[in-house]
Amino acid sequence: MIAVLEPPAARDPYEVDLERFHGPLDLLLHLIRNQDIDVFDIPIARITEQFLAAIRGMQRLELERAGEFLEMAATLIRIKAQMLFPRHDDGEDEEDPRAELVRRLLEYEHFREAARLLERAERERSRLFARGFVEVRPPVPAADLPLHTEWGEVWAAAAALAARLAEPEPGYRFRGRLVRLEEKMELIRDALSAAKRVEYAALVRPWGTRMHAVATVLACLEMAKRNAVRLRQSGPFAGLWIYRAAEGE
Amino acid sequence: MVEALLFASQSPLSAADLARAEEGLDEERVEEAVAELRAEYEREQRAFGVFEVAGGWQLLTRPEYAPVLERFDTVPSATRLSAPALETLAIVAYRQPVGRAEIEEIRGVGAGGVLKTLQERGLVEVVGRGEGLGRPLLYGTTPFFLQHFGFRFLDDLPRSEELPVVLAQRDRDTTEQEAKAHAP
Amino acid sequence: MVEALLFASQSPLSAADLARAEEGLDEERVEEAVAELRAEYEREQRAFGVFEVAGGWQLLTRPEYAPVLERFDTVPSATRLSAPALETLAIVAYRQPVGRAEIEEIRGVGAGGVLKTLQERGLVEVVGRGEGLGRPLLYGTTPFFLQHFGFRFLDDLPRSEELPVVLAQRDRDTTEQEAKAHAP
Repeated sequence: MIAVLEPPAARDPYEVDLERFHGPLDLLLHLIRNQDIDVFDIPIARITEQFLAAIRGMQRLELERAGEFLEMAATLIRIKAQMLFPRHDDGEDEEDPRAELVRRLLEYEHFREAARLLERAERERSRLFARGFVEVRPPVPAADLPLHTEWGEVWAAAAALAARLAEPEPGYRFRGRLVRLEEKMELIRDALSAAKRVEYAALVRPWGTRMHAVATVLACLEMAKRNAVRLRQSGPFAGLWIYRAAEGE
Repeated sequence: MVEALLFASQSPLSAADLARAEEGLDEERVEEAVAELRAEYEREQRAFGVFEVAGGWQLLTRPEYAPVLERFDTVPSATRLSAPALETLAIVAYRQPVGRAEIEEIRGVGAGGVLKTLQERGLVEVVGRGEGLGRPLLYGTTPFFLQHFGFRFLDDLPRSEELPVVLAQRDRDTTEQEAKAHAP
Repeated sequence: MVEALLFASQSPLSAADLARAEEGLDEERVEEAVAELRAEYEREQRAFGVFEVAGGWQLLTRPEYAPVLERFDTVPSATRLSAPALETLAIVAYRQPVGRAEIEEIRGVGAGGVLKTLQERGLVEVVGRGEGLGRPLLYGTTPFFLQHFGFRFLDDLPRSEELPVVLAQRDRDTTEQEAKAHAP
């Protein structure tokens, strides 16, 4: 049974308690709606920063939830990067990089609203009580009743079982392990102790999963912020290079 | 007879259910009897009434008694759903039949555990299999879902104007056909 | 209020129980209210009445409705095997003698309840004990199983390529010998 998530008493108004949110979209909507931001014109840099700040306390989250928030962080960073580069002036209408995110946010918001309507219906229904007491009648032993099942049904069940066993497990999805940011920062530091610069792709390649890619991007950004490294990219979709922060600068 | 059945039943009974009880009873006469009962209970100011739920009728106490009944320990109270469960249920209810991947895409979080809880509580069930990779299971709501929320039919689901175009667009008929086509 | 409580309560309520519900309500007034309810139900020929049970009162349908209610209860198609039962029966039929663990492994869910139902229905019985840890019970189909589905022998069971390897694979001769070896 799932317990109702009660928002704990607010401490710092700027501190976001992740446990309160049902997922990254919920958190994102909270940030946007709380600041009266036009959802069709999201200041992506600001929101990304706030989102990253909110998930910094993530070590406490369970693996699965952390992955979900990290995926969203990666999406935000990607959109932010796309927004930074000037659009091509070839006359074509390019889609706003935020469009897909806005569509998801609105869709999610609608279902959250639908959930609220359901909750209201549930509350109203719970005010009506059915008859609580049911007379105890000796149940008729099942074996005394005629059985209506025919062989065709057993056969169908066997065939269905066959079909199911022949298939790969449905709905199975690989969820990456939580990759620690510190681990990636260590990796970058090691790489830079041997060379002046290292390509982002080279750091990610050995693992190949999205989770590692995201964690590495986050590690880069974090280290850049601390002036421990510098990041360079010659153009959109060009390789990202991580440089040792020049000594004495 | 109709009254005895409604009284003794734990769940809503449809006109067809009630008509089965006695020879010479048909659905039309059942409906008449129910309407009469309803009027009588109202006239006599009974503490309970006939409510339409999940395509049938059920005797339930009137809402004004809720405050006392909620506090009374011999009265079983319904457990409410958590917010994530409600969110997932809303997606299943408005989008059915719907696969787990789509639910996860909309909510941005894993749905396996919540779906299992909803199935265990009898609110959601597998209604078929989708097309595509792995023929994913498709979920829909159960008759008990209607009962739990006090809806008569699926079409009773609240629809606010804010509810998205994506929901309205979805043609109930096509999705129902799909469900049938995919049912095992 | 008294009526709403009697209606919604899971067990008979005494005058003291009922008096707890509201301020200003004492046992004497509760008894008056109950007597009044009883008289009203009788006058209006309700299908239910107030009955004294276990030192308290409860609302019950009148005895004259019992025959129909009982029949009504048993009419539900509970006499059909459920989908899990059908699946389990298929596994037992094709893999017998088979242990519970093996059935659970194939189906991916617990089989204890279903096996019990199938045993109660006389379709499946314990035919021996397997080797290994705890010497697990082995299940097989009964003569009634053959009779019910119209087979003369187990070898009459249809086999087709559709059947999954796990069901078809098993070599009848060896398993029968095993069963005999393990029979008590």
